[in-house]
Amino acid sequence: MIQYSWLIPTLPALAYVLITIFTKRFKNISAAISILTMASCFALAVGILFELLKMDPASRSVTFGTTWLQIAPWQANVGVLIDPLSANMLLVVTFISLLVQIYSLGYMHDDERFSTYYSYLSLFTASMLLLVVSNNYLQIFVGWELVGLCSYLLIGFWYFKPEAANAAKKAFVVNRIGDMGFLMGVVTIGMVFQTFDFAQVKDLVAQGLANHTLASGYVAGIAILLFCGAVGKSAQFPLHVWLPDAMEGPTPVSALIHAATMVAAGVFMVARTYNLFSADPLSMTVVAYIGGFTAIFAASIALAQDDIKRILAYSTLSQLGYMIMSLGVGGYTSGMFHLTTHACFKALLFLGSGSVIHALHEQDIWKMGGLSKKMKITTITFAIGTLAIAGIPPFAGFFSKDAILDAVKDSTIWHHEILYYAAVFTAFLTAFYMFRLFFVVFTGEARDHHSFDHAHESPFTMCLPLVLLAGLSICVGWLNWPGVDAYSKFVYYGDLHLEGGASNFVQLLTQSWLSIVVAVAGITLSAMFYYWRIFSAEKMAVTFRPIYLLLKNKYYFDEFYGWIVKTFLFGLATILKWFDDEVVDDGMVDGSGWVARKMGGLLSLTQTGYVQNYALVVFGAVAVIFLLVSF
Amino acid sequence: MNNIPLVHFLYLAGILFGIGMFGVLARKNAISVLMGIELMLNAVNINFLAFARYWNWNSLTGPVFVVFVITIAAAEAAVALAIIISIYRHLRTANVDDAHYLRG
Amino acid sequence: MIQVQAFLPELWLVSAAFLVIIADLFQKSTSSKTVVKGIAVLGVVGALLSLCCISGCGSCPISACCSAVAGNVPTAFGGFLKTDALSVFFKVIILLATLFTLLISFRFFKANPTPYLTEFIAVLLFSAAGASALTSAQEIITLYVALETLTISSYLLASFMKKDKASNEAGMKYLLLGAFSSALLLFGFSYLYGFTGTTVISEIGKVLATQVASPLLTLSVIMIVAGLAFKISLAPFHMWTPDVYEGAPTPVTAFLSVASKTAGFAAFVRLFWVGLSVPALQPTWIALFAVLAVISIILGNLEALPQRNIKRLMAYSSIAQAGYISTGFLAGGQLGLTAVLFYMFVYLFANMGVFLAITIVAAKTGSEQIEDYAGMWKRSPLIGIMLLVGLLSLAGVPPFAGFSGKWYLFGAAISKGYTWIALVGMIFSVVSLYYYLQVARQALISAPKDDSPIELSWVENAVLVICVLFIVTLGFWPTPIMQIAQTAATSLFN
Amino acid sequence: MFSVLATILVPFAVSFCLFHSVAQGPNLLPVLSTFILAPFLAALLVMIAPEKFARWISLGAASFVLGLGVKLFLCYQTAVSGFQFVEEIPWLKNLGISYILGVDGMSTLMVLLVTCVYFAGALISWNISLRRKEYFVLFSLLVSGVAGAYESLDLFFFFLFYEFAVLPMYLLVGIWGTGRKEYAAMKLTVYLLAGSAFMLVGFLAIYFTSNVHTFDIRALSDLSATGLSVSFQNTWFPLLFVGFGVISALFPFHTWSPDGYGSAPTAASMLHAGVLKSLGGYSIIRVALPLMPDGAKHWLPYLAILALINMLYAAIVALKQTDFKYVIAYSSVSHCGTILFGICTLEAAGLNGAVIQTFSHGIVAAMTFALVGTVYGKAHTRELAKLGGLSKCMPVLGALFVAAAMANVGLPGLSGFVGEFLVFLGSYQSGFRGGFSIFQALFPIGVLAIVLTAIYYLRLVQMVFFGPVKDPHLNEEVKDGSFIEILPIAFLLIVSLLVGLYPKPFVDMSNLSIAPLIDHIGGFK
Repeated sequence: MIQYSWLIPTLPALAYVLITIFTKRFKNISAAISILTMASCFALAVGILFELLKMDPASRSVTFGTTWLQIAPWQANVGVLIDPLSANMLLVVTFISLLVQIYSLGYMHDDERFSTYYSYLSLFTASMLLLVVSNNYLQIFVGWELVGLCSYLLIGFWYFKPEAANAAKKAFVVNRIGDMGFLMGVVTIGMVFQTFDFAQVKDLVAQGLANHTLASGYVAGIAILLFCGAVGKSAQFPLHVWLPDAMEGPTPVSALIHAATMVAAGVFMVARTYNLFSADPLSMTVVAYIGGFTAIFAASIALAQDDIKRILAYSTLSQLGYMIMSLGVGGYTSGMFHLTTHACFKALLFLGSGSVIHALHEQDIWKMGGLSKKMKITTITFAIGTLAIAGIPPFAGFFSKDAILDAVKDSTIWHHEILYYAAVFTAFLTAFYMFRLFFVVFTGEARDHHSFDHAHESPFTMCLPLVLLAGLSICVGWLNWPGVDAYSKFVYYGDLHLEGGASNFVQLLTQSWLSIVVAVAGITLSAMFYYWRIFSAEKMAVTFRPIYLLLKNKYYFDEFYGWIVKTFLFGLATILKWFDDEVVDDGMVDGSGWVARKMGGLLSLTQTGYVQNYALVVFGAVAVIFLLVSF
Repeated sequence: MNNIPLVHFLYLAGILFGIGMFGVLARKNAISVLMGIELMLNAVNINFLAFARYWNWNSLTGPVFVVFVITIAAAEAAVALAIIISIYRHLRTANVDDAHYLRG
Repeated sequence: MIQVQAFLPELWLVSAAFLVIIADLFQKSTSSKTVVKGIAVLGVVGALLSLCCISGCGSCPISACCSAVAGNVPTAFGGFLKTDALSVFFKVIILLATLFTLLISFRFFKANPTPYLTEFIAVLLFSAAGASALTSAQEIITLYVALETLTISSYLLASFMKKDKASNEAGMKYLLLGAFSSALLLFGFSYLYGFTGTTVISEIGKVLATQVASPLLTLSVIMIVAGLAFKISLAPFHMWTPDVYEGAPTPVTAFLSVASKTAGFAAFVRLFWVGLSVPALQPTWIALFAVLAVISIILGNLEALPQRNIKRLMAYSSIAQAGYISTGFLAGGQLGLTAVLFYMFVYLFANMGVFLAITIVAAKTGSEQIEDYAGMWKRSPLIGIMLLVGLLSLAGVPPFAGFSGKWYLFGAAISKGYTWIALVGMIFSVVSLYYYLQVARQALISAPKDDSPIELSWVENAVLVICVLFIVTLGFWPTPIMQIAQTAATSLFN
Repeated sequence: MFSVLATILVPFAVSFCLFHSVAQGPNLLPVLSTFILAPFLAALLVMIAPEKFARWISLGAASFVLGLGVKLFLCYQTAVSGFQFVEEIPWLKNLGISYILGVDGMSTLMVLLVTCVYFAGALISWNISLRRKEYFVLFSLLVSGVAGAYESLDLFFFFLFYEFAVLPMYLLVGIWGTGRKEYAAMKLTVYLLAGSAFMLVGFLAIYFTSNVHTFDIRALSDLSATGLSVSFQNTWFPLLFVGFGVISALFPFHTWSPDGYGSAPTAASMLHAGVLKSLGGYSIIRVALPLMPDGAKHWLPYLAILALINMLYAAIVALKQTDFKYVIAYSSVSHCGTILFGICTLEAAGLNGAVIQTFSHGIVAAMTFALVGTVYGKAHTRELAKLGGLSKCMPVLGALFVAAAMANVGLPGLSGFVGEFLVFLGSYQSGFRGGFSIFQALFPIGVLAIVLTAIYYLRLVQMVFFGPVKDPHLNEEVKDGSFIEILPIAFLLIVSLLVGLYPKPFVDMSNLSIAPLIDHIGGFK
């Protein structure tokens, strides 16, 4: 099965080509092609998983490839690396894409560019899988850029909406800034190790560090350069600004790309190149703190947002922050585990919100309410998702998040306690704002009766994914049921060790009382605000107005960046354009021509027309020459 | 007169040439300019004869040259007068400075 | 003894001239004078053919038949006239130029009728004879006489349009300055004679070889340079050129720009590379030429920029061209002279073609202003192409012959270490491109003011096509002419 | 439409087979001369044929040449490498000039590039109506000139062809251009010839200074034989570099490029940006480096700064342009900066990058200009302020333009990325070698370009194709690209994709000439 793994990226790519060239006009065929390929990819992924499981845990890594370009001493390959990590990602990506594509059947049904939409989805999946199965730094970068393109195309899918167009541009450019670092990192690797291959680099680093030919600080430098890429792609602070705007794209896209898969690519990349990061505490610290800060920072913003999708976007940010932090503190397994669970419940949440939007054509939560009466399935599934993300046992989120907290607690990096409390507080915030969302949207009375009356449960194609994902959001966590620890035994870095190390569920609960407490606290608090209405959010907003505004305006980051770009970049551009037009062009170029013509004009004044002047010139010339020559 | 040294002739020629040149450069009347040129040519003739005498009279190179110069000068003068007359027809003057329509 | 081949072409020309005059007596002054024209053309062609009978001219373009008569170079008048390969090459250029001039003048005088066409042709032939004699003169007196034959007749030609004030003025300026500078030349000659006691150029070389430089000798050399530079209009002895070129009738301008320039260079080559290439003088006059060349290149090109009248423009361009050619001349040696010869040959076709076009256009529109060339691509594509090709060849743009010409000229200069001259030359030929393209632009890009077509006679068509083909072909494939020019150049040194 | 396809396919097949027979046996038909002669003959044919055949003839010629080009690429024996299909005819013995054509890996790529762009250009200018005959004559002449320049191994002919291409360009811009066309044409021509003034003098200086009296590049490349002194190289290398650089729009000699492209007709700007411009970088690698390695080592680090300025400066200036075409023009300047930068690294990776980037830039720039031209032809304006939301009415062109933009931005999978990546690799390499730490400083700055490029291209896409339709009557009157209009663009896109997806054959091809060169020069050490 593994030897066919190269098909996984290839099939969707083919689907893309087919749809673009041939079946643009037949929407159903296009959708069919794309979904079928996706299904087969999923099947392959499952097959690969089982094949891996059959292998002996020590040697669960298969790689093969072919040369892509070659200039001595370099040889850039395109190849496949199948190991637990990539198998895990393959499953997540293929499965979520499959569901999202099914979901889109309903969601995008009336869109005139239906086929185009599916072609883009296929292209995205292809690039994402290319990234996932990559066995070298160059290929991962290639996939990296391509998913960036797809995200650009899909965010700007409704290009005629100026916001969409802007958001797309923003997403691409911001990512590009991160990628600049990534590219430099890749080039540096190529330079130092003369190869791009993961395995070889890994060995070389190990050797280099062992016999001190390679300073760990240097490796840290490379790692941080690579991390820039992750910061961009996973929308970590300070490059987080693009993700909320990316919500301009169709909701299934947000679910797939901007919640479950692409944004997780950063996390995956860090995990993939973990040996570089773990070489030096410096890089680990940077990663951990960036992640931790993003987690709490984004969560705090989410408190004050009104757009259903933006709230979810910020929660995505914060969850990604969790994963990054977890990797930073050495919680490799927990990070990846959270990635997996998060993929399920965040996709679920997004799709749920999509179904809501589909019903109401409305995104402002303050215009919703009481939907539970009309949309049973959506409500229940959404509730499950919310519980999962809030970290209530036994839902999926609980296990992964708790593992992360353990990892942070046990970690040895610089002042890990800060991170720990930040993480815990984030957990509290998460619970709070997620339930705020839930209560406001699904419970209580309808606020906008017009749209409420038209509201209806979504079609089967949309509900099916919801249900499936809801099921997963409950069960996926059980992979790491204490004592079983299936996931931890499958995906780990270095030698196997089990975080927390609880032997049974009760022990786990007792161990992680704190996270449960904060989660419950968060839920109750938001219930007091938005369900029982004991406290009034409005009053709070008024009393703490400055803070409220700060949060509502996302700490004014967009404005700040906008100002920088406008002032510096475009300022410089203005100056240089002036320089180019006036100085170089008119001054230097046309100037010289002008001078020549003027000189010609002046010189031709010597042609006075008086014959004797001419004679005089002749005489003078002879005289002067004679004098010059003889003296 | 065999004892007049060569240089005297050369001085004379030089002075004559200078005078002629002055005429060419300074006189405004086309005819006088022409005469200036004739003077210059005559200076040349003196030179030639002087040098001829200095080398040896037997080779007729110098005198022959002079003869040619004189002849050509005559031809030149003829053409010149013709042109000057025709100019005069147009401008009603033989002043060289009045013919300066071609310039720039 | 006298070998008549030595001056066969001149003989043809002169007799043609007389025949023309005689023939004219039997023609009505009103008639189109076909006979006269015929005789003139025959005379020149005959002169050209007669070159084939000159032995040892490995360089004659029609060299196929030369190879028959190998051996000694024909000489006459005790070696005063010697027609070696070099002079044959020059003669070919001059005679072709004369042929073109005749053609141009036919068109010209059709547009501006004159009762004196015969006289014009006769005088033209005389001056051509002078020019061609000049190329084979081995001795100063001969050289001088030939030169004056050329010059005095061209005075007449320049002022030929009696009714035209400009023509008269041109004539007078040309005459006064010409006479003045020939006086300088003679003064130089006289001292040269004084120092050497001989007038045979080769002898002069021998005698001077042993002498050291003295101020008077230098002065005489400078005066000779001045006198001859006037003919090839090398700055700063170029002042007459624009006025005369503008004022003189177009055929005459064409003749001056090619034939008398060529003659001037011929005189230079003989006099300086045979007579004065002696250690005492050579450094001086080579440096002198370097300076003059650069000045002419700069002045000519810059002053051409603001011009509106195309003949005046061509005048300045020809000054610059003289500068380019001089770089080859001062580099000297086989390479340099080859370059000079080749370039002169190319220059002939480019310039003559352009002047023919100018005449034709002027005959139709009565204007010599550049802006009146608008829309030639519509009125007569051939003329448009001719202007483009000819002018760009003068600018030295590939694939036209002017380019390969410049390549050799500057190559020669660089080979002697005058890289800076080459650099200046190249930079200013870019400047020249600006004004050449102005004309080309009007002719090929701008919309016509009135698009009445300009019709050409079959001869003119043929000639223009030939010019274009020649220029293009020589650009790609200069080899044959180069080899001929090379043999010609070598013939100077043995 | 089918007649068009026939006109394309038949000559293509013919040349393909023709060459096939040649490539097998000994070199009977002078393949390389055919690249020069075919367009030339096409030009003559157009001249004499009635006007309505003009475009058919040149399209036929173009596809014929394209067939040859592809076949050449396939038939070049990579095992043997070195110069192949060499034709040598002595021209002027006394001046060491002979007509030598020959291709090595690099020039094979370039010839392929020429043929591709020629083909696309012939299609793009399908609907030219003004003075059609002259147009196609000049168009074909231009191509034969460029082809000659890429093939000739003799400095004389190199120069001859090089400038031979400039002249038709002058007329093409002057006659069929838009806006200040005559000014632009004059500027462009004078500029390029000014640049070549240095080249000519330089060539002659090399000829007369070296001990091998020939203009044959192969002979001149052997430094031990030519014995060009270091001081000579140090004087002449920068002059030659600048001379070549001018045609690659080296800062500060780049301003002909925006004006020139701004007013050139579409096909002309395609050929110029795609093929003629690439000549600069190519000739540096072909002539300047091998002939004067020491001069190169001495000067390149400083010239690298100029190249870098090209990359960034042009990119930043592009941000503020208000004319659709000017943005593209500046981006092309910026990409040429990348090429020159790659050359300056004097590393295998960098030089290969430069070559690939040259190829890619040729294809991509041609594609982009084709798009701009087509869009302009429909919208009748190039002012960004007036355009907007064009994807509504021309989705296909819109999609293609996004693709083109991505290729320019250097997105992996399209040709742009390969070149840029290699260039960065090379630049960092030569910094890393410690030979010239100046590169260590330049490398990160250079990488900035990829962000800037992204910014201005996406800005362009957004302003022109996305967002609401600014000019209401644009969408009724404007139709999407027709088959004839799409075909060339799609063709170029496919080529770019080929290079981007599987660059190995192309890189190997260029490396065939780069690797020996590097051994010959020996990089900064």
